[in-house]
Amino acid sequence: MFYREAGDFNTSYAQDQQTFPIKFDRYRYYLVLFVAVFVIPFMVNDYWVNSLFLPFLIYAIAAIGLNILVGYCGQVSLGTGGFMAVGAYSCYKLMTAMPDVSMFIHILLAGVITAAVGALFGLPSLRIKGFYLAVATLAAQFFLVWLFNRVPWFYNYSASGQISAPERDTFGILITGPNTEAWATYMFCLIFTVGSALVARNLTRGSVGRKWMAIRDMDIAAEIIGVNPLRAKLTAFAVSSFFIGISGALFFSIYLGAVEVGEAFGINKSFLVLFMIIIGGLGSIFGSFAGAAFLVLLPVLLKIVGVDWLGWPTDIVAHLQLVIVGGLIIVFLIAEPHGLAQLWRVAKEKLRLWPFPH
Amino acid sequence: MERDSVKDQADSYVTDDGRTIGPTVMEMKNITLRFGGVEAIKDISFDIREGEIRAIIGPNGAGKSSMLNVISGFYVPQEGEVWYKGARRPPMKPYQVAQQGIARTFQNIALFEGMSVLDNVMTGRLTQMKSGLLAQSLWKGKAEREEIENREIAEKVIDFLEIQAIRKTPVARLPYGLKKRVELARALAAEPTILLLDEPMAGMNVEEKEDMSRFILDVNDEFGTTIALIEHDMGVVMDLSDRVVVMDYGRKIGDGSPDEVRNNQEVIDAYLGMAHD
Amino acid sequence: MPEQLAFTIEVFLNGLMAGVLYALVALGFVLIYKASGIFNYAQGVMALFAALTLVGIMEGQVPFSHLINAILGTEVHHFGWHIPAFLAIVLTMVVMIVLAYCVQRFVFRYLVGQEPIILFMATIGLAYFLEGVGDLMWGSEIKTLDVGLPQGINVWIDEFTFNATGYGFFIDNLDIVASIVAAILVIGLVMFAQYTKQGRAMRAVADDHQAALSVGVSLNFIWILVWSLAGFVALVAGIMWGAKSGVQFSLSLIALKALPVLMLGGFTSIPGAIVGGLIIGVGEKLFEFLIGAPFLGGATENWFAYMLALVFLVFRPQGLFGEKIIERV
Amino acid sequence: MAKPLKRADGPQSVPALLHRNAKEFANAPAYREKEYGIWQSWTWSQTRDEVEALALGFLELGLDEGDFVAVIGRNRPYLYWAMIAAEMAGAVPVPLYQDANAEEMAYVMGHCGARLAVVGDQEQVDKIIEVQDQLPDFERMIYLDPRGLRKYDHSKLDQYTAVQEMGRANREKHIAELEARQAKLNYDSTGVMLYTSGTTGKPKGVVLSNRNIIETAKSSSEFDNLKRTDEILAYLPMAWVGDFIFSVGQALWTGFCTNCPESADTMHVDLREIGPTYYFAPPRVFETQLTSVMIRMEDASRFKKWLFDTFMAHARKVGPAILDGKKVSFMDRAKYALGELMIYGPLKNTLGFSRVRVGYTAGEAIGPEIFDFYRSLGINLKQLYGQTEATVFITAQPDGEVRSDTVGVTCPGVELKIADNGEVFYRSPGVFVEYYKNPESTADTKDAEGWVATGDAGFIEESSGHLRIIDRAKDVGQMADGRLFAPKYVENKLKFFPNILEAVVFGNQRTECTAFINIDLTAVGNWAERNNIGYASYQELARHPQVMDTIQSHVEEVNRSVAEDEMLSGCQVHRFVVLHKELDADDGELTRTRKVRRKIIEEKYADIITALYDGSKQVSTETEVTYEDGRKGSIKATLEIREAAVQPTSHQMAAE
Repeated sequence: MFYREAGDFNTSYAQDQQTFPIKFDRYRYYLVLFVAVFVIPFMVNDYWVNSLFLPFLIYAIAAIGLNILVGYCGQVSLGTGGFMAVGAYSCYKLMTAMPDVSMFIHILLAGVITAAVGALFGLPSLRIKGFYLAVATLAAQFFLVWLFNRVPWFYNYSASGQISAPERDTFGILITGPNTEAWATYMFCLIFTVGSALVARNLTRGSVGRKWMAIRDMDIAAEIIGVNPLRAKLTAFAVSSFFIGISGALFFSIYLGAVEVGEAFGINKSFLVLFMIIIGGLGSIFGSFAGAAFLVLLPVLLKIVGVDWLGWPTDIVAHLQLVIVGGLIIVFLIAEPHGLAQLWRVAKEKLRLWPFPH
Repeated sequence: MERDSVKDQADSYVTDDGRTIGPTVMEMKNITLRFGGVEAIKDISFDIREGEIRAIIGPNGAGKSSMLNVISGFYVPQEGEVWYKGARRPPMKPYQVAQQGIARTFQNIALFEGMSVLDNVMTGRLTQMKSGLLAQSLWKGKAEREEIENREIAEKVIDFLEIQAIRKTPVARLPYGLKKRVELARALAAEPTILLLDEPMAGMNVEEKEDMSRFILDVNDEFGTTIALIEHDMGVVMDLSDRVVVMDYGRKIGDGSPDEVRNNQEVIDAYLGMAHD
Repeated sequence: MPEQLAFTIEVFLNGLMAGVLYALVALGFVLIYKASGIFNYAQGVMALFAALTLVGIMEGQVPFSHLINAILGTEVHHFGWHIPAFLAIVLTMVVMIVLAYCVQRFVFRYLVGQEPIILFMATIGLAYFLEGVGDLMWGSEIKTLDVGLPQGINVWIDEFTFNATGYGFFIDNLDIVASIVAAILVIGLVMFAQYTKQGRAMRAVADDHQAALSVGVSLNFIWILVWSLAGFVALVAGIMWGAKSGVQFSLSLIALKALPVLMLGGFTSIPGAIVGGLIIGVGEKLFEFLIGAPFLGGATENWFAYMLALVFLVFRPQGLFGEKIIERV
Repeated sequence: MAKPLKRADGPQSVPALLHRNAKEFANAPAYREKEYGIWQSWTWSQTRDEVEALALGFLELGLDEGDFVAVIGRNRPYLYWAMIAAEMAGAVPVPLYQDANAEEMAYVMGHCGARLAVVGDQEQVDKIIEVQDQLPDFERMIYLDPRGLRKYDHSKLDQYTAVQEMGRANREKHIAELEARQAKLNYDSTGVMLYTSGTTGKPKGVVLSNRNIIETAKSSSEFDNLKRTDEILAYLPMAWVGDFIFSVGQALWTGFCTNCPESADTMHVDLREIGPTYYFAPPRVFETQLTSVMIRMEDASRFKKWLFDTFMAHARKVGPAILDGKKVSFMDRAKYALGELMIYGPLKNTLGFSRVRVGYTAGEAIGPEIFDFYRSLGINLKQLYGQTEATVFITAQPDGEVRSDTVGVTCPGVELKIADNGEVFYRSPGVFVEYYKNPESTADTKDAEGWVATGDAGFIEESSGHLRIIDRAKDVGQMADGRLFAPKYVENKLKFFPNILEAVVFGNQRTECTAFINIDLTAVGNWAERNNIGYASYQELARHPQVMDTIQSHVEEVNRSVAEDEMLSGCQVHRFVVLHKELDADDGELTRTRKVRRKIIEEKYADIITALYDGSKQVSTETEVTYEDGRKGSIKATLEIREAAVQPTSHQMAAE
């Protein structure tokens, strides 16, 4: 209904292939960016940033990463928590080893390291398919967590066995440690989130993305038309892990500040992110954001409603949350396997055809 | 007795309808393929010439598909050699065969259901697209240029097969006949040296068959693409192809021009002897 | 006889017994998978749920009491009766059957024909759901479960081995009972699958849905049946584990133990599940004892099974007893 | 004369205009075509180069001044260029209807003695090859789409791009000659020759000079202040004068951009993408579109339907007024604005009319409610009256004075006079030079002072000064009792009903009028589906009693409105039949522009007509039909004859 597409035509493939070919969508996207960059930072306080924005931005990155692997390449992984841990710990080691290097570098390097690890654990994917692979990735999950738990080198032999982020800054602005400004941490994460989204979009729209999707839709046919399955799958694992590593690094250094690996990066983390992309929509960048937003908001809302308004004990609300999340997963898998993203698409189609029904 | 036709001597010749058939581009030498105990293909040899339409026919279960799978590298024969462009082809993975310029379609459509028609056709270009991860993650520049160059080729194919109207439709929504055409488009987009068609007419009604035959001829005609197709429906093949290999129970029982084959006693028996659909 | 060897044997025995339990849980998976193609991640949570329910019934807890109190502001907790273990177990089994029915009726009936991976994710959702419900029903605090199984060191073995080897093996009665029960159960299930009408129907379905349908087997019934069986297995596993280390969330993690077993044994093979269970049980205990604890800082059980399975799968993707996969175009 | 036909300053020929554009707005888009999934575009300077290359190619092929070049195919930039190139080379472009059959083509090309033909694709090539040997002067063919032509004998066949290459290669050789020829071109040299699909007899070649083209383009562009930034979609037959003036004349004069759709069946999608600002369509296009809108809305959700109905009702109330800039209460404006957001905007958008600044319809009378529907949406749809001989423009409706029943005021530079028999005459710079090789018909239509008979009967409304067309003059006859008989007038009123596709009214020299009706298969068929009435064929549906009843009610309604008009009250329809087949151009019953060929129909269906007057209740008949593939067959049918109620009328003014 709000679309005015008449006269909105493409005279080059570059235009035709852009992310938002329809003007209206494009402008909406610019608007969102504008608000995110020029409005929110001046309004947020610690509460908002820590309970909503940071987790949203960071999980969004993780979701994008996992979505590349599961949604685009069709390789289900339950090792997300483990890979986030890799990101976190490599970030920690880097921070402590090279205090003067910018955090940007550290985070990116953490991503790269995770990518390597991810590719390593992706190797079996050539032989193992479907949920055999899913289960196999649990190996990564458990092994990595165990590793960071048991090998003191990773947590610099600290007594607690925890790792905690020392104060670091970029361009003179504190972004880790206890005394950070809300807007600073927000902006820092925002940059990475937007960057990740763009890169992910670029990869999925091009030949790499098509290789992944070909593998996902029909791996044998893909191989016969010339896709090297191992290469495709490994790139998927690497790229996916790269994003997950970044999110892990941010999760630790910016968001939590201090983590105990079993707590922060246990198997539940893997499931949480998996749920995000199922609810948000497999094979959709937008879906990754939607899913992350949804599962970040849900507990907050439940807490507000359950605890603050109804005054229920927190544990009950927590249990309720499990029920709801679990239920939602099932409902989505039954009713809308393509998640919120699909609902969004349908709504959009309806608006474009308005007032006609079809 | 198969190799007696004049055409095999001449290095390259011109057909009655004015197409030039070049020298041999691929040759199968004494191929034998077994699954466990069963011999799917028994010591079969034949060649495919540049620019010709070469048919492999035979009753269901004669081993046609297996033969095609050998050519496209999906099965590795226990015995025999595959010669391609004058050199013996070492055993290689299917994707390497594809990269050597051999594209194919499938008997029961193997499109990527999750993608649009355009994307499916573009997958045909994958063997040609070389830009690296980094270039692609930045998109602007090399990756985009490459994408556009290949899009242009894909669009030519789309235009050629008259599927412009469904360019951006998800293939899952297409009817059977169109899917077959899209699959052909995907194979064609690879600009293959040899195009393998696995029962291109299977499950089509009469008009669809006519369309498909027209497209196959046009492809061979416009691009001079070498085509090897397998089909169990004898009628269609005879009008299409320049030379025909006939298989039965994994053996080759005939090879030559449609007419030669038609009058080959063994072939007639094979076709009469079987319950033909 | 050198100490080291004795220890090793002891560890081996313990591993064997753990293995039997793994096999048991794994069996729960195999049953459902064979009959419905569903890979039931919720198996572990079902065990937890079963144990919780059992305790709840025995203690006469009011279901959802916390929630009710929270909403109505009441203070109900107990009916104030205690139910004998046996009866409670039967009641719990009833609950599990009801659960099986609900799962089939409200979830998987709508997912028939979906890809395995979707079903798998659905069961993950189911696991969360069940965990939440269980906690809401019975509360999430750790409970002790005592159905009167013998506990503590088995004196006889201790003395016997001491006399034999000069070192008394420490073997817990509970483990012995557990493995015996589990063994019986395993055999029982195999018998059931082989010789009863339903069992055969079950296998028929596993082999070929259409065929089974055509000879008049009710898929719906079969699926409810297998889910109930899985529930039963879960209950037993729940009892054993619960009696051993209390009823708490960690109980649901036995599912995670069973997964590698399956990968090893193959999802479709009952003997595979058993052998796999034993291999893993013994393997992880020995590894921990011989390598993990001394050199790697211990707690290797967490991942050993998976690594083993992973490495194994790379070389034999279809598992120990799974049939070879031939790819066609 | 109002405007002395003196040499105007400025460009004197179509090619000259092209050169001017290539200089003045070199990088503005000139032509676009949807191909390979995107809109391939050419700027004016690129266009100039392309055209020049082709013209040079023509010279290389030995095209002489005064030769004729046939241009056949769907609307494509290349073909428009071919026309301009032909004139550059001093030849005369002759666009032909692409759906014309081989014989029709043979006649036209034979008549003008075309030496070259530029054609779209294999289909056209085949048609011409079929009739080649009937064309002594014909030499070569130039084709655009090589598809399927590889094996053809290329001795008389060149590919378009090849010819351009030839031209570029031999630039030095010919450029001087080409420029010389262009220099010779002036206002009086021929710009184009268009064959009128005459409603009777063989088509006539209307010769239009550069003066005709440029002067009309100029004045009409000023009339609607067309701008360089305007966009049009060229989808109407290239052989039709309108398309030539819009896509070549006005386009070159104002320098706006001409867009060509990918193919006929993607026309609507392409229309929507381009969103033209200047749009022309014959009434039937608007009609079918409105029908489809209504049909699509039928299965919309309750709420949407309600929204649609309420706001459309409001639009009908105030929409046109707002468009004409009359004063409307604030509340109404507010509600209209809301409607614009909720319904009109989206609707215009989905139809592709969002950006239409000036929209024209002509050729036929348009149904009032159809007309008002579009205007109420805020689309500035207007009517114009014109013909090939006038290079389109005779009268047109200025913004602000638009009505469905008039055709507007005279265009700048046009004079009108009405003869006693009511026939409309005009004189203007647009008046054609002559009918090619046909002096006598030229003489019939154009007199010494340059007055041209339109062949239409009409009168100028005192109140508004607008021209109102009643009918074709030759069809305006007298009834037995001397009353005026204007079939077209009645037929149009009938056709305004969505259910009626075509109508033919008889009554000349008779006591009362009768009619043939063609039902509209889409509209009626849809109605049938919703009332689940099964039908196998047009014929079966047409026979259905309920359909007959509906049609009868329509006829009677028309009678009522006809009765209101003193002059024409005699034309009420007393009896009618619903024909058993659709009137069809392939059977020669309609012209290619779908005008009714009265004479032919009268002969063909003589039996039915007699039945209509001898009072019989039904009539059985057999008719020959031509199928799309050219095969002939015949339809037998028994038609029911219906009596329609008529209004009593006074006979007194009959005599005059």
